[in-house]
Amino acid sequence: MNSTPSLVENLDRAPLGKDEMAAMVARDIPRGSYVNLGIGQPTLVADHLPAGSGVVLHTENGMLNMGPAARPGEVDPDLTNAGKIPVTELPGAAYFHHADSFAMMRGGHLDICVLGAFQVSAVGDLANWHTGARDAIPAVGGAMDLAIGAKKVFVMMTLFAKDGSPKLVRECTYPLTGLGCVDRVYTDLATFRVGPEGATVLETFGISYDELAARLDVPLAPANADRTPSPAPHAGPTVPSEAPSPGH
Amino acid sequence: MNSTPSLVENLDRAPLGKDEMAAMVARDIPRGSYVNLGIGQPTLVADHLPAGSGVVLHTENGMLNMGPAARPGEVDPDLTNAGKIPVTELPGAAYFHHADSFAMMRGGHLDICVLGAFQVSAVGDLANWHTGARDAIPAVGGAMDLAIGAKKVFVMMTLFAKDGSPKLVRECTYPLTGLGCVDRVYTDLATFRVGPEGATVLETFGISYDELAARLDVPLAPANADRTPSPAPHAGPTVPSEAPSPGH
Amino acid sequence: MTVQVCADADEAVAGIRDGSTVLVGGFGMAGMPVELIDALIRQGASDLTVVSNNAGNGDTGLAALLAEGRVRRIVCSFPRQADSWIFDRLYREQRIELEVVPQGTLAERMRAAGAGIGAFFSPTGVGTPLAEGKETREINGRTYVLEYPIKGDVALIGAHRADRMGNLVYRKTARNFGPVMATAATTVVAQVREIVEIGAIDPETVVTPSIYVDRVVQAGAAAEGRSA
Amino acid sequence: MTVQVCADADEAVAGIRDGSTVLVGGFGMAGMPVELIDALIRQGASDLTVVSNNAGNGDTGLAALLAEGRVRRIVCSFPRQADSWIFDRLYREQRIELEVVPQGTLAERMRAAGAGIGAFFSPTGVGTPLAEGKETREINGRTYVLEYPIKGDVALIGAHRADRMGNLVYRKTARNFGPVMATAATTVVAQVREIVEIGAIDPETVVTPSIYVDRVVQAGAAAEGRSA
Repeated sequence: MNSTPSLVENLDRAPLGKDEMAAMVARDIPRGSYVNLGIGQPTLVADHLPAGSGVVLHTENGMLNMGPAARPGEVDPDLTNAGKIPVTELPGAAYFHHADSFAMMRGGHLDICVLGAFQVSAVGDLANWHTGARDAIPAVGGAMDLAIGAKKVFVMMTLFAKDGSPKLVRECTYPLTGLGCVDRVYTDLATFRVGPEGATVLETFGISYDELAARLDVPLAPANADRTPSPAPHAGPTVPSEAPSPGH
Repeated sequence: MNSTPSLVENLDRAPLGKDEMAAMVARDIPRGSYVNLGIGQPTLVADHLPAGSGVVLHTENGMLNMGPAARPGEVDPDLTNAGKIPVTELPGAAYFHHADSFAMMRGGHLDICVLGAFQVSAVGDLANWHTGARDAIPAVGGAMDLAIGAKKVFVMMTLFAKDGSPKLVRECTYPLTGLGCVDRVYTDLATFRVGPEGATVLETFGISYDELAARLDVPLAPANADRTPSPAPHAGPTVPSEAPSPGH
Repeated sequence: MTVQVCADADEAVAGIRDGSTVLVGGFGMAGMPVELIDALIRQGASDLTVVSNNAGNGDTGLAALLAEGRVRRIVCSFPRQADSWIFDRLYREQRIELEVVPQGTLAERMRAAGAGIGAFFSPTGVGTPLAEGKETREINGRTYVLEYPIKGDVALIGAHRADRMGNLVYRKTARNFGPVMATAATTVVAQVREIVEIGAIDPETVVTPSIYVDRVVQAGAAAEGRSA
Repeated sequence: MTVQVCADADEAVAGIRDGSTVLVGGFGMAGMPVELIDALIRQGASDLTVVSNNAGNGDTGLAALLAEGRVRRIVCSFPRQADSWIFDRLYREQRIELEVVPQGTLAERMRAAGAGIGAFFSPTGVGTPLAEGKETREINGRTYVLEYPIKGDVALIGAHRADRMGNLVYRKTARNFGPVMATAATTVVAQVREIVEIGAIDPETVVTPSIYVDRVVQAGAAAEGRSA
């Protein structure tokens, strides 16, 4: 933990937009990493990897060294990403079948995967496949395999849902994707380290640490502080009225 | 069972030599079969497959449609069979790695494999990897995988060991390779069907059925007879003195 | 046994029985054996269990098979898509059974069927609703869930090229489930773009060896056949 | 992470620790990474567990490593060969431990390690001495034995060609254990005949994708290096 820089509070900055969050994730991907970017927002991370980063992108449907989305005229129906969007191939690519592709994930060979989420708990549980709504049609895709497979799992999400409920939670109320699998959470308002020791705030954007702690019903600690996460009471959440608990 | 022809006793023929046994096995391999020939004598079967049989040979070290042994000048150290002997490649061949090669075996995709044996029991147990001698170094190779994997397992062996002991036995005394896995046994003196119903004699060479039954301590039946295998007494073997029970 | 090179897709799907489990290749449209599915619709087998990554898109292919009421049960990882309205409707009307399987577990369960593995312990899905009721075990400090093989009576897959022995190569990410499904079904039928002579495919590049393939048909053969 | 293109075999095997489990590719001499083994002999690591199909042939390569007394334990399918005299002597003198594993189980246990499978039920070896003491289970009327992964600290493999990213292709039956071992070890070192530029290997034909490969060295590089 001591190698992590201390908490940075960027009080003068506005909350991050999607692209700024993606840039934040990209900054933390070491050169030469093998990375899977989940469908949706995580795909934006690719645009922020510096030229010559040597980062190799994996797509679950059987490819390493995937290139950017295909431009009009480049579209090949045999070459898509996990979101079924036409993509391109970079020199040094490799194709393989689904069992090999998921063996690569499950076997812990990917350095990092970046996923979206409905909820992440302080210990790193992930919920990102099902809202729990009774009439929803369940569809998991490769989310559970990715969640438990990559060496590091980064989540990219807004910190509060549209209804104002926090998405970094004490315990996930949505159906789980994986237990204790998330390492980092990148949000519009702050970045966190999560895991067995609980949630640590690494950086804030347009909000102070104390304000953040007040809006979340999660024991938090600032990065590299000499204190462990503050034991927030389990009953009687301190969540302010504008952030109702997730209902569904 | 009724599709099998009745017992043929070739009293006028000499016991079969290695090549005649191999020809007998080859005769029973349907056109277009995918076949693995074990190292040693079973390799001879390839020489007796008729031209245009369409039989495709598998070698455990990762190849389908293996060709004959390499002639001098054709030797490629990257291309050998399971016995590490340089071989050749036929048009339509395919290479694959060891996990895929044994998945092919274990998954039941090979039609037939032909193996040598120390002992086969009437119910089809196979012992072909270890003599049980205390100072022998155990070495199994792919024998156990082949024994349980192929759709049909043919064994090719002399009926009696050099010391005169029968190799078709009531119960194997050597360490087993597989349980109930052998379907047919081709020997110099007779061919047998073995399995849950016991041993059935299909054809004899230079010996009568009755003489054969007298020399083996195994309940036998002639092919397509209206009787089940004769219940030979389990204790007090009827083996004549020239065929001692296997000792080691 | 020797591969059957079929004159058209109807010949390729002949004999599929009511109640069969049919593995259907493809990830979205890439690798989807559209002509074989269309032929299966004409062929008439019903009460099917379909194993495929998705549950049909739009109104054609797998979606059309579902719309005909021929599928009793679907096993897939990702049924819900923007254009999966036919499945959605059948599911909400409780006219189709659904088993959702994580995508990698789906692939590995078919691989297990093809490789003669009786069951395997996977870390995927532990602690989630998809592992409920399944046997779990801790091995070396990690928890795993026991998963069983998925075997098909028939696999319908799309590939790029076949030789006349049945060796297959695929193209780019259209490879996806094809090679795995080809190992996991009793009868494997491949729709390909091109059938070439034996020896025309480099043995180093074969992805699905001929041993796994029972029937091949060139895409477009059916249409040509019917117009003749 | 980015592959390390090594100047010679000594650099390629640097850092292997005493007590390591080393997966060694090859089936007989085909695919055997002879120069890496020679470099490992020079490197000095001892108390090794070696996992390989055979237990050394003649007096060179793996046999020479054994002769140096550097291997505590060997896991293989077929130790006894006409020219395995060094292993034979060590075994009879009880100076080396032996675990005999059926060849397909050996491959599958390494595949399991590489694929994150905690254990699997195999039909191979049931009822034989090699299954004694192992957990068995009947599944769908067939008996299986439970097998656990074999993971290496290091894999030393031989391949035909690498690109500078670490993608590998093999040649003919020299492919054998290489691709499986490459998935099953923490550090994977490949000896190749040729290193080519990125993009020079057709992505459809890659057998071991770059993600699995940590170090590559061109065969002959060591000899050239030492003679310089």
